[in-house]
Amino acid sequence: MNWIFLILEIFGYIFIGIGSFFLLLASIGLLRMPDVYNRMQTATKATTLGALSVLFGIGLLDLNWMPKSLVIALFILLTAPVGASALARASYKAGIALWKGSVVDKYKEEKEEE
Amino acid sequence: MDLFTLVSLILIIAMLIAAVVAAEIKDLLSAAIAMGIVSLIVSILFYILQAPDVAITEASIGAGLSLAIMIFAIKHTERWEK
Amino acid sequence: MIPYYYLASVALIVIGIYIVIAKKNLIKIIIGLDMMDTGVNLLLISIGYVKGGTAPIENGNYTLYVDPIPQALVLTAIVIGVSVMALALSIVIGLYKNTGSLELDEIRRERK
Amino acid sequence: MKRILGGVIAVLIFIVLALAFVHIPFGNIDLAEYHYYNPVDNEHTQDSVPQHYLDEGKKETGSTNIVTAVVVDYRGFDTLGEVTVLFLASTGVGSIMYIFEKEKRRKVRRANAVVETASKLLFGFIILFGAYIFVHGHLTPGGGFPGGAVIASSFLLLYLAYPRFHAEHKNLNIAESLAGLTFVGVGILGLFLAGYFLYNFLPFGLPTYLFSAGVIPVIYVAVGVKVGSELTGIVDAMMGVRE
Repeated sequence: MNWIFLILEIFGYIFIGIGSFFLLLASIGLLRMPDVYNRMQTATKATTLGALSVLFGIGLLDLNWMPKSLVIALFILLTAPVGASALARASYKAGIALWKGSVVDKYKEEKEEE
Repeated sequence: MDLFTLVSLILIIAMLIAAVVAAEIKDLLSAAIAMGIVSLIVSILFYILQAPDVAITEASIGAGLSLAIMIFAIKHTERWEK
Repeated sequence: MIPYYYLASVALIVIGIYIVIAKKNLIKIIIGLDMMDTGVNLLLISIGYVKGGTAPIENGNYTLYVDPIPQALVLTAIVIGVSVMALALSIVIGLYKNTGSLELDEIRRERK
Repeated sequence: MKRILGGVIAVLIFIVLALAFVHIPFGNIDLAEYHYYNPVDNEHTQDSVPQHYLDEGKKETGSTNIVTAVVVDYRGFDTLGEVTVLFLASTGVGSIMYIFEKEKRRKVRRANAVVETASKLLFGFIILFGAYIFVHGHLTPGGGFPGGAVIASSFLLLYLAYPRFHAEHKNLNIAESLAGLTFVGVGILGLFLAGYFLYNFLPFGLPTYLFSAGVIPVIYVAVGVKVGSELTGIVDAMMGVRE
């Protein structure tokens, strides 16, 4: 039954490669994006996917690590969006303006409706 | 130059840049955050130097609690250095 | 070979000393003291490092370990450092509430 | 003027310290090569202190993690002193901040609903992680000091998410006093049972199991609770929110 582990290892490396690619995209986006909110969006969305993929790949490489890496993935899934939303809200309240090309400002609309 | 030296040198250069920023910037909030970055990089260096106990302690205290305490203190006083 | 870890931690200590000497803002001075603390911790840990050694947790496979004594020293020193820093910051907040300033010159002028 | 003076002094100190430390070899130390001078017998013994801890630590204390063995067992008295310093600093912060708390009330602004829900969900897990760190202090990296810091950071999360949240000082005091009493009580029990303060009088058990290493887990749990409650008290005092 050695070939099952070989296939698992290959899939694990494929997942790690996908994850590293998304992390690379996230860091390029961090440099390219024009304002805080766009940067935060790349830094959270792409990083969450990349980190989850890398963790799943590591779990496939050695099946003993699978529960641990799944738990770590669950906590990244729980904490990263919350932190990003808190940061975005704080920077909006601190008065950082949107980029001039932005067209949607849901937060402001909601404020005006109240 | 092996991997140990390379990673250590990159981290040390980033740490010293953050330390100089914390020394020279006029905004005390930015200085406190730069100090947190120094603590975080030092905790990674502790991990590289095979001290995981100290690395956990430094990451949770130096980069978490001490930064929060300093930000509370800045909130009670004023933000800009004259 | 240059021991760059020692030089980096000495540089941290020296930047802390420079802040304490040259700056007049009290919170900046406390940041400098914290930086000196961090530098001394890094110096102690890097002196205890042994090339090729692992962390001093015995799991049967390794025989070469790093020095455990500096790690035990630094482990407690970090916690003491943050609590002493909080004490110093609370004293600074007290000074600010009484004199209305964080700069050493103005506080000294206030006393006269 | 002061900046130039400070810069010159800093460069001079850097040169002196660098010249002093450049002669210490980095990473090439053989721990068995240190010769320990024994003043009682007036001779140099072959066994150095760190090598002795590494060789005999598992046998003498039962702890797998040698750093924990040094912190709690070989230098347990030192740890008691450190915890006392921490207690004094926490008391000082509380008593200084108490003077100003009546004057200025912080403007309370509600946090985001996302943050509130997530912090309610994560608070228990973070407490559990801190407890895991200090219960397994003798087996894995970690111990009482980082575990207490993680617990205090979980309370910091609650403080940030709920501005009206306020930890009861009475409960914090009770937890801290009980932890301190446990530490000192275990030490005095060792004094009665074996003749040494902080003697490791419980059976060691099998190494790498949770219930091993005698009194080390008991003391580390006490240290963890004490550090956690004290750092929570410091955060509470520095936050300065009263209703």
